[in-house]
This record gives sequence, structure tokens and C-alpha cells, in this order.
Amino acid sequence: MIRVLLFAGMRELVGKDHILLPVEMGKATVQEIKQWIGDQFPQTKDILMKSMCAVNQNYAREDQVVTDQDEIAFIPPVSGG
Amino acid sequence: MIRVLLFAGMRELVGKDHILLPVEMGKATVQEIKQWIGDQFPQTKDILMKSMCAVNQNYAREDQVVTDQDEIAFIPPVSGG
Amino acid sequence: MKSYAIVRDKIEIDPLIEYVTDRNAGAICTFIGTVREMTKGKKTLYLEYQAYEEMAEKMLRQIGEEIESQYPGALVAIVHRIGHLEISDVAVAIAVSTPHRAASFEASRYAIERIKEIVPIWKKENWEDGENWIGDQLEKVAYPSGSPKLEGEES
Amino acid sequence: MKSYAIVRDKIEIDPLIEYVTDRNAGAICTFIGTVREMTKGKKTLYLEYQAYEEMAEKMLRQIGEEIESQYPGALVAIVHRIGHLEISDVAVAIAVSTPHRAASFEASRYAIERIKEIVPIWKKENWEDGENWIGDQLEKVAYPSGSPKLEGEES
Repeated sequence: MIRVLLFAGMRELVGKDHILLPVEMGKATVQEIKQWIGDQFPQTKDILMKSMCAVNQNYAREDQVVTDQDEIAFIPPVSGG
Repeated sequence: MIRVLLFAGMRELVGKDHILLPVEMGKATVQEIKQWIGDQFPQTKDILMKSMCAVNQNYAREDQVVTDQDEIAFIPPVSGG
Repeated sequence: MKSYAIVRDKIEIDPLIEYVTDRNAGAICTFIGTVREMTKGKKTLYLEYQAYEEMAEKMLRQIGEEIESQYPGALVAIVHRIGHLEISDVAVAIAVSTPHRAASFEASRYAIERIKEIVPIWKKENWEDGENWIGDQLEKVAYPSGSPKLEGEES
Repeated sequence: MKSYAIVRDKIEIDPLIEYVTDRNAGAICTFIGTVREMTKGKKTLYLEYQAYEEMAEKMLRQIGEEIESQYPGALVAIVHRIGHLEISDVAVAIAVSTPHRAASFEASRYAIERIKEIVPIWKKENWEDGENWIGDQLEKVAYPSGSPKLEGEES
């Protein structure tokens, strides 16, 4: 199962620090994952729209394909410093 | 007697950290003091030309008049930092 | 000491300075970001920082490498603190040494701007009248100019 | 601690940072000038700094006041060391805090440039093949742009 890490506002809106995708999504694009999370957790749609996705700790394109071997994270607009 | 403080290259060229002007120069302009020092210590002429004069720890003009109540110093080009 | 680190305890500046001190450095510029009490008339009580820690350290290192390739001879160390921070606490500290002074200022400035663009760290403001994760607000455009570099993209 | 000082011993950075730390500061930029070994292919063995101490402290204070009037809310501390300095020793340290970061960088940079213009401190380089008071050389124009302000002159 693909595991998606959540942070900051997304983590609070979902109430968990990660989401497990259904088994049948064993391979998916970032775009598909985003769509699925938005459908399951409609409260995250606004932030999702503004978020980047990181795959294995690198910022990734929407069309990148990931599997359950990858580390996926959604990165809401950062505010460090 | 007017006392003139010397620093850095000027101090080394004169071999002293100050110069006492003759009593008859009880009152003089910065320009006159510069002239007198240059005459007495010709080895300082080059640096004197490039130096500023400070009177009571403020940078002073050449035409400023000083007395033995003032603290006079010649400031070769600075190189702190 | 790790020269690029996310930490939970008070940031000490001296180890950062020591880390970048070098016989061929003539200049060290440090930037320290502290928690300010008043922002646009609003009073901050405390802050809470969260990070995607492993990636954040990786991005700090990337920023350091960007600087070292841009400014020959530069040495860089960056530490960001997470967790609960009080007013005046140090949230981030950057130290850059270079042979000459101009580059140390430029590089240190570059580092803090880049941190605000690409490092996955989030700040939750706790005001007298509420709290919010900064960056989520509608008034802030997400990743305006300094969009994070995508994998495989030229920097 | 004096916030504008000429000292003979090792400069500690932490007290400077503490001095400018403030509830309304969000940024602290420090600049540290260290003794560099190689300059234009010439190897420095050590440096010797001399100052017109009382006036130098007065000029450091003037620089701080220039910054505080230019950048509202800025706090400034500057310490310069004199005497015998070895490679990597800290010769000068500047700390500036401001509410926002851009001003802290600008003000800290301003301070070091002003020090090199108006503060009566002199550096004697001791190279492998000789020594010289810097600033006396013919190749350096005396007081090019940043001529010290004369008494009564507008700044």
C-alpha cells in the first residue's frame, strides 16, 4: 500500500500524520493520488491545490508515477525561517 | 603647548606616539600644524598629505584653529575591519 | 556537529561559527531568525514549528551546496529549530564564511530566502485570538517566484 | 557590556547577540571579520591592530546611531579588537537586530563599510617577506568616496 505523509494544516485537517491508499492503487501518478485524497478528505482540497508533492524527498511533477516502494509526502506552502 | 597624537605609520616614522609643538604655537590652524610637522619630520610628508586631523576626537577642517586645550591627532588612512 | 540540522533544543551560535571558521576566510556572516512578538499589530504568544525532518535537512544541505558552488571557498552551516518556540527564541541560524565580505552577506541572505522557498518546515502562529498554520492562508500565493526545483529540472 | 568597544582580548559573539536580542526583533545579522591567511597570493603571518581608542569607540557609536536612525527599531553592537592577532582570530564583530530581515543585512553591511571609512583603527600586515601599515601604501587613495564627516558638516 502506498503511504502518504501529511504535515502542518493537512495533518490537522485529516487528523492523522499519514494516509494509506487502497491496495488497488499499487501504482499511481501524483495527480491520481491527489485526486483520491481530495475525494476522501474534501476538507483538504484547498490546501492540496496549493501543495507540492515530494517523492523520496524530492519535489515531484504531477505526472510522476509512484509505487508502494516510494516515500510520498504532500508539502503545503512552507513557512520556515 | 599643543600636543599632537600620532598613530600607525606616522608614529613609527617619528618614533614617538606624540609631538609637542613649540610654546610660541599656542594657537594655530590645523594647516599650520601640518606644515610645522612636515618641516620638522620630513619623512612624514607623504603620510601627512593623506591624513585627516582630528580635534577633540572629531574630524576637522584644515582651517580649524586649535589651542593647547584641544586634543589633536593625525589620522593616517584607516584600515580597521 | 551536523552542519545542516533540524533540532528540537536551543540553537547555539558559537558551534556554527566555529564550523565555518577557516584560515582562508576573512568574513563570516550569520543570520539569526528570532520569534518576534508583534507582526502587523497582532501579538504572537508563541510559535510551533513542524518539519518533514529528513527532507528538510536534505534541502538545507542543497542550499549549502548551491552557495558553495556559487561562491568559491564558501563554508556554510544551517540549523533550524522545531517544536514550541517562545518570543525571542532562535528559530533558524545560518553561518557563511567566505574569503571576502561581500559574498558572505549575499550568501547568507540567499540562504534565508531559499529556506523560505524550498525547505519543508511549517510555522503555526499562536496569537491572542487564535492560531493558524502560516502558508495555508488564502492571501498567500503558494510558491510565487521561488518554486521548489522539481527532480530532474535544471536549477 | 559596552555595546561599542575597542578590546584587547578575544571577542565573544554571544554577548553581542544577547545585547541586540529584543522582543520586537525578528532578525539578527552578525558580521565577523577574521584574519585571513592568503591575500592576493601573499601569506600573512599575523596582524597587529592599533587604534586611537577613545575616538574609535566614539566613531563606532556614531555608526550605530546612524543605523538606528536609518532603520527604526534597529539595535546595534560593535566590538573591534586591537593588538596582536593570529590567523582566524576575530578582528571585528558587528551585530544588528531589526524587526525584519532585509534591514538587518543592509545595516550590518553598512556598519562594516563605515568602519573601514571613518574609525581610527590601523592594521599592520606581517607577511613572510616584510611588514606594512595598511592604508599608507601609495596605491591606495586616501579617503576616496567615504571621507570622514567633518565637524559641523551634514551627514
